[in-house]
Amino acid sequence: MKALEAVEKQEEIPPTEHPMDDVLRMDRIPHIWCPGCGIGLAVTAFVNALEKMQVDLDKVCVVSGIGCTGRVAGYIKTDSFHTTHGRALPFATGLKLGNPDLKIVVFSGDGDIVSIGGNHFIHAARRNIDILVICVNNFIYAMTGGQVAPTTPRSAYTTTSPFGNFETPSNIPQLAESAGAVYVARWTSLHMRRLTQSIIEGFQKPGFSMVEVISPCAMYYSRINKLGLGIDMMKFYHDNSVIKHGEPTENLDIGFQSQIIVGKFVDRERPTFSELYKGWKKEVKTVKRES
Amino acid sequence: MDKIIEAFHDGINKSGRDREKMCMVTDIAYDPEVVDYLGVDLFHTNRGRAIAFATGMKLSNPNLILAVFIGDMATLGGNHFVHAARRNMDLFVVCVNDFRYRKVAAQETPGDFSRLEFSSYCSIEQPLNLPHLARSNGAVYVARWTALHHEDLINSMAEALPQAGFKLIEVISPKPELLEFFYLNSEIKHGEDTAKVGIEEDKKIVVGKFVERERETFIDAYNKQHYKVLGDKFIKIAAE
Amino acid sequence: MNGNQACAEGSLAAGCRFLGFYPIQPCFEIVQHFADRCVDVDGTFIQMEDEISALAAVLGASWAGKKAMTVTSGPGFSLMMEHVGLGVMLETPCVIIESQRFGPSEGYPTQAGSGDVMQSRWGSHGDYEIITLSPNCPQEMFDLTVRAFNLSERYRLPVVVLADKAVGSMVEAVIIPKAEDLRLKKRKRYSGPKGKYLPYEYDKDLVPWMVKAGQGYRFHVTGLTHDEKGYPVMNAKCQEWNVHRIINKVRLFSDDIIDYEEGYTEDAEVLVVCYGSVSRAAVRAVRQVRKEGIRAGFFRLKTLWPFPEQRILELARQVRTIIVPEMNYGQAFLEVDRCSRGKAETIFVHQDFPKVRSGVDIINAIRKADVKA
Amino acid sequence: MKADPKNVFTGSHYIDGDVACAYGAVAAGCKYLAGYPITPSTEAAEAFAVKAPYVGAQFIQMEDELGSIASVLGASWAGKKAMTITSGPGFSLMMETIGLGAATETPFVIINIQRAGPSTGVPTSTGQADMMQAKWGSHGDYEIIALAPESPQESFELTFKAFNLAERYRVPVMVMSDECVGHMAEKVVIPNAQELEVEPRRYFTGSKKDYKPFKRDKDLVPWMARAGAGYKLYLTGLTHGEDGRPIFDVKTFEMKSKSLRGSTNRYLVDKIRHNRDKIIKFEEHQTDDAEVVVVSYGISARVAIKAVKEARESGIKVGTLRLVTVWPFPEKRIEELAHQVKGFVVPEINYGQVVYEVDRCSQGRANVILVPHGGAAVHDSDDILGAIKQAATDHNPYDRILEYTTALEREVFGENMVSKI
Repeated sequence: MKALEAVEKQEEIPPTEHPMDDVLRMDRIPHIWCPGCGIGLAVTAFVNALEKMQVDLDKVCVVSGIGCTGRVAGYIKTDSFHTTHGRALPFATGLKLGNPDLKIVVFSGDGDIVSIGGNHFIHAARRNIDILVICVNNFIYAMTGGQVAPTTPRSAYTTTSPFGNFETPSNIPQLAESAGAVYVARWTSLHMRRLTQSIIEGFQKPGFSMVEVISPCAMYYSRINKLGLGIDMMKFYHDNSVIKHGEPTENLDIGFQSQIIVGKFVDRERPTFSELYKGWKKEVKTVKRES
Repeated sequence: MDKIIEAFHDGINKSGRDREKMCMVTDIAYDPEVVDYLGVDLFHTNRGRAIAFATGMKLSNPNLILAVFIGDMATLGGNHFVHAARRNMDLFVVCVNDFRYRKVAAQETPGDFSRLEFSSYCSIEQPLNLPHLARSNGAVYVARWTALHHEDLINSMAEALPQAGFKLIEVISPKPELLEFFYLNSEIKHGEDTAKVGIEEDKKIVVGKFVERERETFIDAYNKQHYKVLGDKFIKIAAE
Repeated sequence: MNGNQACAEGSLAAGCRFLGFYPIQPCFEIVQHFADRCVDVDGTFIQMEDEISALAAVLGASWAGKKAMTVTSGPGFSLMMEHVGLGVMLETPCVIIESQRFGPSEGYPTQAGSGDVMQSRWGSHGDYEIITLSPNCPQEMFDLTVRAFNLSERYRLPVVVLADKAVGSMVEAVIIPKAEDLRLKKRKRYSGPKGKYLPYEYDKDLVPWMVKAGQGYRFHVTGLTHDEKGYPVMNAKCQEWNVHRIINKVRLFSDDIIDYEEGYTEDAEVLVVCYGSVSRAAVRAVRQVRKEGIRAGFFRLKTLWPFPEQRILELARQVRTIIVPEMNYGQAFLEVDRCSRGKAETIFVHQDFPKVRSGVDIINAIRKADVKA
Repeated sequence: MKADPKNVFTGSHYIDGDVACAYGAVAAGCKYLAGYPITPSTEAAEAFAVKAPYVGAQFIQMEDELGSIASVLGASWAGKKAMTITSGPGFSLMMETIGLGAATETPFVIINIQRAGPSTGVPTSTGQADMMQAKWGSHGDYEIIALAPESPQESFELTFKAFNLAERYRVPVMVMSDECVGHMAEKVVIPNAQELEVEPRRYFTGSKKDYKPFKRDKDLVPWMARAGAGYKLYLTGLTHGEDGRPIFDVKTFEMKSKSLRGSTNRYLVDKIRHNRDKIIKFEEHQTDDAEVVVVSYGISARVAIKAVKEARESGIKVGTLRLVTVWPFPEKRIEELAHQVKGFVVPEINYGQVVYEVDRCSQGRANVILVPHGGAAVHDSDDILGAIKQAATDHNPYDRILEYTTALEREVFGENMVSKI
């Protein structure tokens, strides 16, 4: 009400503290994302999760690759690294091993993590490095202008599949699970509360956790395929997503404008790389001492 | 001659496929004699890029039959592996799993660290379950044998070669003195869920044929989609 | 101790506590020795899935506060090229030990070569300057590895040590000084108030202050062209600001970086410019022709990049002929040819096969040059 | 052989340099493009993807640049003309496999639309800082051919020419365009197919038994064979002999090298050096009486035109030499000019790359002034003019390349900028 009165009186509204001031680099706002984009929502969920957990933000590092989602690192006010295309995960691996006290979040897009970084993804999952990966999947390479991605559903149009995509899309949760991730969930950027919850769980879980966020690309994916504005896509996700916790990951394929199964699919225990490394080191030390 | 190459030789015979049309793409430096023995063209690419190289060959000349031998447990080339399987590129992939980089770290590591072996199957880290990865990305044929399962390996190769799509046979082939140990410590379980075939310490190695299914290949999907949209204007890719 | 072991010892002595690598011939011994010893000093090593990620992990570890290095050879180095660029752009100190092999592509995995000289300078896209060192004996493998860490910490750059198989497997006495005798450069750390930290604010030496991740400075760094805050700014001015400084932080201080060894140059008429394992044959050749009364001298490059332009020009004015023996088809030769500015005749002595030189061809070249005069 | 009319989009187009590259490739008979999206080269891939199904070509978007380039090599050996399109960071990733391409003497084309670097730099702006990388980026010794177009029209022509050169010399050919040329839309006239001469692949025609993949003709270029045609090829990146099989034994290698028969390593370099006069192409203007010559390439050459015109008007005898092939470098011509002129002015959108070659070839006979630029924009022609004036008036020989201080540098760092070397 105060603001309204101020407007009526044509007074300047004093800048109030935003609850996310501490976590976002406000000097970099406005951000680069288009209207109707879902990445902002994923960032909000992440920031909410950080605040809910009350973690020491000084010990959190956000690492991103290249692409629309790759810019996330630049907006989050923790130590943040914007690396090369696809190499966020190995960079994060080095960061984690260099300083095991850090909590590391890799925040990047589908092209970055599954396409060019696919190898690093499966091997980081295999090693079970203690990292949380938030993978924003918008079905397309948006930063470069709408090219086909490994996640683009079949028969969807993009600039490099001008006659419809004919490749089978990647199923990211299944890839993560088969490579050895310990926590795998998928939400759309509309499932704010659940997404936040999943990020918290993944963050706190030791080992390689992955949260996929299905997010609309209003600029390229939706425009080329005539799916309306970002809000229309959100609506579509709202109407067509089904929550099925624990669903076998092989059923999670996404077709063009088909039903999207969301939920938490994997939550298991495996020893992390650091634990194994520590164990190995101890063993070597005893061997050395004996010899 | 390498046991696996021998099996491959017999496998080609049994499958009845044309050797002249066959190209072997590897990232392992095979002895040149292999070419004369098998009667195929051999392309030794740089480390990890064999699958991508073969992808280019297949798409340029769909008549070729491509056998890809990878030796590095899909570490460098893991990404190409995953995406070729997803696309269901018509490749026959043999992964020679020697549990380590034979060519690099043949010598024992200094000191008494027998456990310090460098590979995906490195004992500090947990090994990659390659059959599971292949299956979950869409491979149409997945099998695993040790190099001593000679007959089974030949049959498997003969069975897989004529199929259309991404086929994987993992062959466990550690250094000769350990071969028998692995052979004895394996059990055949056809059709086993690939999630359960990971190689673990103190556990028997599961071998057998795990997956056999049909999926549209990349080239078929490409042709179909473009015919649908372009009709007669579409020109299929063909050999020059 | 052989060169590879000396190199591993050197890295540990310099305080390196992180090694990211992917196995490749012929430098694997460095990894083995490092792995063997790092347990004692609480270091970490990890075998990554490829060389791309190996260097990426090293950059990550460096930002986490560790001194970090990677070890590779030709093909692996080619894969690392993109991240050399990232290292330059983020100004991340790290060391790359590269054991050169013979020939392009796979070439001769087990034989020495020196075909990566130009690559180490120009291999990544975009404009940058880099420091490359070239050891010629196991002792130098130790010393120059230590120096590489010092330089990388001082200039915040990836520093390349271009070794080769010959130097790596050569067994010689290596004197490892006491820890307190080693002069180690510390990273230029920022310790001011937390809100005020600008990751790319620099002073006279053009090098910005660095902090560790997790200290609470909450900085941002990016491979994009950035301003002082580390935020991406996409315009020509900012690009100029970045590139100019990245380049000049090496060019301006090149006198401090450049290191070379000269012999018999005071009265030399024929000069042999050499580096790496070839220099051993070259120096031997010069000593021998001296006995024959030919006034030859040698100039051995310890730092290949930045290149000692000035000194080469001075010597070119003095001598009649400059001979450059290399194990490639002309790389450092081009630089020597350029820097001599036509003041002396330049002759390239190449070698077609991967064999450590006896020096006969160099001696012949010197004699020929002498006769010609 | 004439170009296939089906592949040539004859007519006058208004397209940008990227699209012109794609059209040039299609016209040359390129049937395989593997790419990965990267700004600013994506338009070329998009244009190719649209045209591909109509001409029986294949476009595939691979999972990364490493895969793209490897599959291009495969496609080339399977019998198709193949290329990939990329930009700075992607180019860096391709380095290892470019080495394989050079070692196995595989004909293929890489289009590199350069952007401002290093690392991610400014993806949407121009740069010319990959010139040295094109030549030296992969490990070991090899030689390649690099061309630099200055306009969309030339993007078409040089991409076309690149395929011919690649087939003729069995070598990777790079078209080093830049963002400015790539995103500049101009009139591009594509001639009739009859006017375009396509170099067919030099297939071996003798009996299969005699075929050796690296046996050379007089030009030092070997003959090619198709994969899957029964030649029993063995192709490897390991150092190999005439028959393509690796030589594991150093002694054999040494012997073969001495007899100048077996080893291919030497020929990788020599075949280009030997044929360089046939490959090298450059354009000269007003150099007959010139005292100062502006050596430039790509977009910088176009910016220099204005400066040169103004300099001529003010009475300075200035000429231009525009490099069309940057590698191999026209050493001889520069050396000749060095005898004649007082100085060279080299404007580049980098801090000195090709200028080193100019400096080397001039052998201290002429002064060399570099007009540097960090990237993300093109030169101010006043800077080039200033450098020309300086070169014309300065009679003392320099000890090294002189870096001209540009207006932009002065603006960014102020008048008391850190002194230059």
